[in-house]
Amino acid sequence: MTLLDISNLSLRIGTHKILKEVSLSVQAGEIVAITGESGSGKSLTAFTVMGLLPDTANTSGQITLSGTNLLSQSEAQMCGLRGHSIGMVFQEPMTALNPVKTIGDQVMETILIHKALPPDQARARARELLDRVGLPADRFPLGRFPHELSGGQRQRVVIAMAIALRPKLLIADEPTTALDVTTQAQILELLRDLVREFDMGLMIITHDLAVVADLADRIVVMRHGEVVETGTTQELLHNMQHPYTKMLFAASNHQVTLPEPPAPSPLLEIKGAVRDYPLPRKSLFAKPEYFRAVKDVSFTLYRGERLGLVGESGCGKSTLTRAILGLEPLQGGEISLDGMAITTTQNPEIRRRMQVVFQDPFGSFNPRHRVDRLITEPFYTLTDPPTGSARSDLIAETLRAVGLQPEDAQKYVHQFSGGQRQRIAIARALITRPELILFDEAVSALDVSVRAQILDLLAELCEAYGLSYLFISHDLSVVRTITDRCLVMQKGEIVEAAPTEEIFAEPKHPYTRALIAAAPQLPDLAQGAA
Amino acid sequence: KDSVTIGMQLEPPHLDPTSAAAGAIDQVLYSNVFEGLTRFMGDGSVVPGLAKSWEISADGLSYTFHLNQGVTFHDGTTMDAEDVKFSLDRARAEDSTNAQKALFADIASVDVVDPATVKVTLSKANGNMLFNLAWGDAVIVAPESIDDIKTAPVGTGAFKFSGWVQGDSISLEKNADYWGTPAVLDGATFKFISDPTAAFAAVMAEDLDAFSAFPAPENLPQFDADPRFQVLVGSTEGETILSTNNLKAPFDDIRVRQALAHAIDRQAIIDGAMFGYGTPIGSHFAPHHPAYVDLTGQSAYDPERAKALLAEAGLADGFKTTLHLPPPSYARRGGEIVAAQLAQVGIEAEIINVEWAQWLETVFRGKDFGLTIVSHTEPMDIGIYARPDYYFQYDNPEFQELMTSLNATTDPDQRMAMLKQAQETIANDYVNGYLFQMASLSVAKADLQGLWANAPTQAIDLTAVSWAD
Amino acid sequence: MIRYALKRGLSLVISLAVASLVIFFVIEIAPGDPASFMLGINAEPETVAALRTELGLDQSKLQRYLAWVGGLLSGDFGMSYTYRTPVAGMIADRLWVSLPLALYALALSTLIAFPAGIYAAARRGKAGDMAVMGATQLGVAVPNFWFAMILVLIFAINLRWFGAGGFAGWDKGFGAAIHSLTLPAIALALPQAAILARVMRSSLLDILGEDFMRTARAKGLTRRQALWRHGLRNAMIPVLTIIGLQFSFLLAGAIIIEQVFFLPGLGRLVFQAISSRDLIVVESVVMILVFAVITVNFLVDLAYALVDPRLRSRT
Amino acid sequence: MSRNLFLGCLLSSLVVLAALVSFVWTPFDHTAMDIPAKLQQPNGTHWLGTDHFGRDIFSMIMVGARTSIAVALVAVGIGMGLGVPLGLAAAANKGSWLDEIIMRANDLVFAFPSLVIAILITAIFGAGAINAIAAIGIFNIPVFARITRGAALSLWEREFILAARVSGKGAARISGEHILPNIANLLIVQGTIQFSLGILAEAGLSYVGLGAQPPTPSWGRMLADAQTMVSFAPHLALIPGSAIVITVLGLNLMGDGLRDWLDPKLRLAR
Ligand SMILES: Nc1ncnc2c1ncn2[C@@H]1O[C@H](COP(=O)(O)OP(=O)(O)OP(=O)(O)O)[C@@H](O)[C@H]1O
Ligand SMILES: Nc1ncnc2c1ncn2[C@@H]1O[C@H](COP(=O)(O)OP(=O)(O)OP(=O)(O)O)[C@@H](O)[C@H]1O
Ligand SMILES: [Mg+2]
Ligand SMILES: [Mg+2]
Repeated sequence: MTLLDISNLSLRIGTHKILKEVSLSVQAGEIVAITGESGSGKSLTAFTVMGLLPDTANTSGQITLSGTNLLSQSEAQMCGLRGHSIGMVFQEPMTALNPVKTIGDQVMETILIHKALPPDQARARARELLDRVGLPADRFPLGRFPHELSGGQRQRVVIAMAIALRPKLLIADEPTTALDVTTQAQILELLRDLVREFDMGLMIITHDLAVVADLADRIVVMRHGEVVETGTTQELLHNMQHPYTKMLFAASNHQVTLPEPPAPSPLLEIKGAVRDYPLPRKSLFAKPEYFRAVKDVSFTLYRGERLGLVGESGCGKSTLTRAILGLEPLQGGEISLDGMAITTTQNPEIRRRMQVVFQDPFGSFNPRHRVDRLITEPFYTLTDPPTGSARSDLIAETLRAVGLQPEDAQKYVHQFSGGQRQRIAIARALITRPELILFDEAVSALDVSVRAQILDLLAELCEAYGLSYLFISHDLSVVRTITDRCLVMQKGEIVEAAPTEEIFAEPKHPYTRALIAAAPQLPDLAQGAA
Repeated sequence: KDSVTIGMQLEPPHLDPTSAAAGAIDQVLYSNVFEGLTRFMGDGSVVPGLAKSWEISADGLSYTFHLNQGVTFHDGTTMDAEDVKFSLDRARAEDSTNAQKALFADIASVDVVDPATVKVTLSKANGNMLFNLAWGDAVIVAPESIDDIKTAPVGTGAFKFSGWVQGDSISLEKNADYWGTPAVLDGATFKFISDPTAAFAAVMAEDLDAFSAFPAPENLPQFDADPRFQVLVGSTEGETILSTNNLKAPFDDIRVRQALAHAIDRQAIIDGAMFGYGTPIGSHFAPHHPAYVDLTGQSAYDPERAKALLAEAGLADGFKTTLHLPPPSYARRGGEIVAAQLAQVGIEAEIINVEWAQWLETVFRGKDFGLTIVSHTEPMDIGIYARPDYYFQYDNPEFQELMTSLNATTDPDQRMAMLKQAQETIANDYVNGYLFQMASLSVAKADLQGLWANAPTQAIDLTAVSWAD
Repeated sequence: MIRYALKRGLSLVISLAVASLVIFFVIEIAPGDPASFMLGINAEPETVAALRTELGLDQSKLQRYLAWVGGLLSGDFGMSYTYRTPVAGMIADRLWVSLPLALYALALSTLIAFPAGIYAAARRGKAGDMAVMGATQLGVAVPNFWFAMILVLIFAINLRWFGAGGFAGWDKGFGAAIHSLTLPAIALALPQAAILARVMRSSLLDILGEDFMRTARAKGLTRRQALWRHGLRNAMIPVLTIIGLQFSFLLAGAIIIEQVFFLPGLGRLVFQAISSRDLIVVESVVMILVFAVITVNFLVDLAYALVDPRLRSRT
Repeated sequence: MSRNLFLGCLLSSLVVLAALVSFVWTPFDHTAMDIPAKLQQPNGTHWLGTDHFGRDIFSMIMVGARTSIAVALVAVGIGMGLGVPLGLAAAANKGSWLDEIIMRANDLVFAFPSLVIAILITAIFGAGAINAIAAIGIFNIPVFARITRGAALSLWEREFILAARVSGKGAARISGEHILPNIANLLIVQGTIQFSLGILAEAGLSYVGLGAQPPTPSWGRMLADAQTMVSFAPHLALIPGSAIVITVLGLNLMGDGLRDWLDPKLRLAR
């Protein structure tokens, strides 16, 4: 018998139709991946199975778990099933745990709430579970609080909670999106092992096609609340039917061609940069201690060069960016742009020559200003900024350059999609024709298809304006296509620097190798997709 | 029931009647705990106290007091002539902190003749001496207990001080060894309730047996109608006046002061502020006194006359002044009405509500005011008009002379005539606006008897109080 | 934790030092003189001067400030100008009324607010929620002195269940004392309860939207179980802040209520002392109140650490 | 627009309307006494009856609205006018000595017992509307400074502020151009709440005799005057009491409604 069978599931929230006739199934011991762009209804499908929809939701269709119709269960019956027969793991490990309860209590709670074991045995069981997910007793006693664990460790606790009663079905909604590539690899490995070991069915939701390809037995592709295609991994990868699926995979593996960089002449020079953050004092009279976020970093970015910077979360990439922008002081070393030293005292000349694009497409804009005002903010650095028609011409030209319309100048950011917002951010960075642009995780928050468009845009702009940029990302596949040369950063230090292709072809530093190995790779689909 | 709980508005700051002006001290202690050589009775007469009798020399300069025998203080020590000498000398000493030091100003010396006899010699004759010695500020205290008098008063009275819960109450208990007629009650508690609403509620809820000087006259009809309670309405020594700064323009013009007097409708003030309790007065003198002359007609309510007088004084368009009002409701409410009445004749009086401390500083000592309303509660205090530096700054040598001769006169008929003349003089000069004589308003349980209805001085004399069976 | 406590202790000391300066000099510029207040209008000027000397008011301001602060440090608050008893004793007596009253009111307000807030949060948007929230809106809007007046009218004068005011005293027994504090405590507590219930509700609703509440439900907890086991403790942080603020308010802000119920509390003491210009009492009481507020804040901070382990690790 | 907001606006505008109309018209002169006609129950001539001096209560309530609104509004204005810049400055210099001093000073003001200070202020400068405003205003400063700093700090973390800094704008300019407009909603909502608290505070101060002085009518003083007469003329206390409740209720409902309407994610200090 099928473990989970969803047939013709439709979902309405208020007047909003969200799921349309969704059908899919999961067998025991099988890993089914649901993928698709943001907002396609992946999470809500999972919530429907769990019976955790908002009160205003309206469902039709059928969901059976080992023959029981879940949609006709009462709330009390669903409570009996949740945690017992169906376990769930969520995306955000940092907030998925109650901060005021110990991890032991939280894992035990699943067992106690279903009265599966008496308290003392439940405790022993919780211990076993934590051991099983890789949190050994000596380092992770039951009395630990969530804030004492890293993101990956917390995600393990959440998994331990979800599998405590060996549910028949485990649902994981983007379980690794918030984690590093290396941690992600470990968590995925753990999930795979657990499925094999307990013969569970796993429904994993992810937008990362590489993960999907790597892990899943079967793939379900969703768009706009509908299942557009489904099939076993091999079949689907090599024989995509639906154009949306094809587009999705193509975009994930999107490659751009950059123009040749000009002959090297130094633009940005960083020598022995050091950045310390003061730590809270240990005692009143103790010497203040420091956390060194950037340790003796030196490199040169040449005019016209596209330089990549990769490394795990927290390795100091953003800190370095802020130092280059002169937003925070250095504790050692120096940074200069075209021979001029960069300090935190505002030098308009340097400001004009350097711009930045951030990760969050919405947070980078003052929601109360119109686009024209937003993108002309860098004019503040100019001694005589253009006014009147010169100004509106420049705005129009810049907007066109990033693929928007001159009319968009009068709109507010909330009227744009995520990808369009990122275009506006690039327009703002371009408008003063800076010599250097810093991209800090500029495409990480975007859907794959949108990301592909932005990467294309960057390539075009390189062609048109001869851009130089520093492209910071933890996503190796993106860095690989959009940069000429690449730096690898670990714990505040640059451990390797080489032309991009060289790094990927023959990484020298062990950390670089680990990073590349951990990154899930889409199989080469060239022939399959054709 | 053999004890009473009596409400009063203010709490005594401390318990030494001889070193503070606070009426609350006398209310609790006068005649109950402390006694003087002479004392006031409920009708205002002065009778023998610790002195059973006295002789006055023909020139009026020497008083010989014969003390009661067998009088002991509450701590067991005897009260004799030494204690009298100590008390009077202390009150008039250089570094005395007696609030009414002027009462003793004419005493030249106090001599012990024998343990039961004291001779007081005056520097000049003073017809008021026996009256002066009846004040709470002149009570007899013992040198042994003087150091702790502020917290543990030791007197000779029919009640002993037994405890003080600060902010809440003071209790007294019967003095079994009292030298005179012993008290009927076994004990008494004075509870301090400053808020008028709270006072009403406490009496209504029968938390109290009586409330002396009930602060809200508007509630009295309700008590009167309630068979559980009796309302005692009597007289006080409080002349409530619209004090006027006689030196400050335009009040230095008698026509303006007269206009002021005619602009005021006393009855409206009594009805509005005191809900009908109080007697209109036309001069600074208590109506219950035998020498009283009714002069209210001379300053009858006549706004037209007032306007005419103002016009005569060149102030046809009126003028602006200030009206400082201390906290009691007679002043605050009365002030609002006065201001409204003055406005009718074109005088714009800006109301400034002040606390007593501020009133003393700015109005009384600083003399920085135009008008103010205050009740002068000291008995027989017309003499203040003879002090040109007194805050209303009335300077009339004729009147001052009159007072000097009054003090030197002992003949009752002559004194009577002089007092009448004094009343008329200040009424003719329109020194202040004379509003009304304050009524003494108390509420008690219907079966409580022997409380003073009048208030010749601020006292809650419990020596004759008892419960009807 | 110790480091944290030390740091807080230091800032407490600095705050108190600044506060003592501010208090002393603000109060000293008030016009009016305790000596002439006490001696009334018939006093002779030299009598007033004699009393000023006796009270030590003839010394310079700086001398008096130093003497006062020096006294405070050694636990001696000085002598009241008007009452002539040690200020420390007076304050202690009054605290025995004010402190129990504040605690009583706080307990009442918490007892009312918690169930009301939790009930409303659990029934968000339903009729029960609307009713509770409507009641709290009204509770916040009603001035407490007005409410007190109505309480006295109903319960003391008409029904005669309680005395109209006054404090029975602890020597009359715990029951009698508490009975006499009941009406004032209710008058103080209801408006506070309304505020607290609103905070409780909104704080719980915030928590209900947190990810870990979803995790809890995914484990099989019912809505109610999730609310009680996971929601409540997390929701306590803003609630604790409000409780701390309310306690400070109840201690110092009960003046009007103490007036209505003629309770011998701190508030009335300071009110009386201001009008009699008993400056040393005013200064000391204000100082005590500031100290109490700062201490309560400190305790609230420590209480945060109890409910929230994240703060505990700030060693 | 939610029901709360509607009801709140309705009640508040009613009160404001009464205050405004009172400038040009009241049924009677609010200061005119008619002692023989005192303590009348509501009737055809005096719609809400007369007080203990025979003044028309309806007129006094109308003019009293003016007093309450003026005092509370100016007090909140002072609190905002000083508190917001302080909060912005503290946030812009997070962790610096300036921030530390501003926040400590705030804590200190918070630590002072407000009513006692208000009484002291009036003891020093005399009772009156101006001093009531000052007393209420002072305690509004830290409220606004605190929420401004809190909200501004989270904005300073936002990327659009970084972008503005990259464009070379200074802290003051960023505070004015980017921070302030983005916390305006929050301030408006907190403003309405403080406004309602101000009205309550004014009533409390007037009740103990420290607010606006006669003959200017004030709701709190009307209550205080009425309190001894509740037992035989309850309307004297009920009417001003209800006026206070209606106004405060209206403002609170408006504040709540505005918060939901402007931004459901606003966090308010209360
Ligand atoms: N509580 C809700 N009320 C109304 N609409 C909702 C609700 N939750 C989600 N939606 C809408 O339902 C659609 C599907 O949401 P869902 O969260 O399932 O997307 P998703 O595929 O998981 O996207 P993502 O990859 O971003 O997590 C979206 O358009 C979303 O805006
Ligand atoms: N203001 C700060 N104070 C103290 N430590 C900080 C501060 N900002 C960053 N850090 C620490 O410095 C280190 C580097 O942070 P940074 O933000 O540069 O990392 P990152 O490489 O950009 O990571 P991510 O990929 O997550 O953005 C981290 O360990 C972080 O905790
Ligand atoms: Mg999702
Ligand atoms: Mg970063």
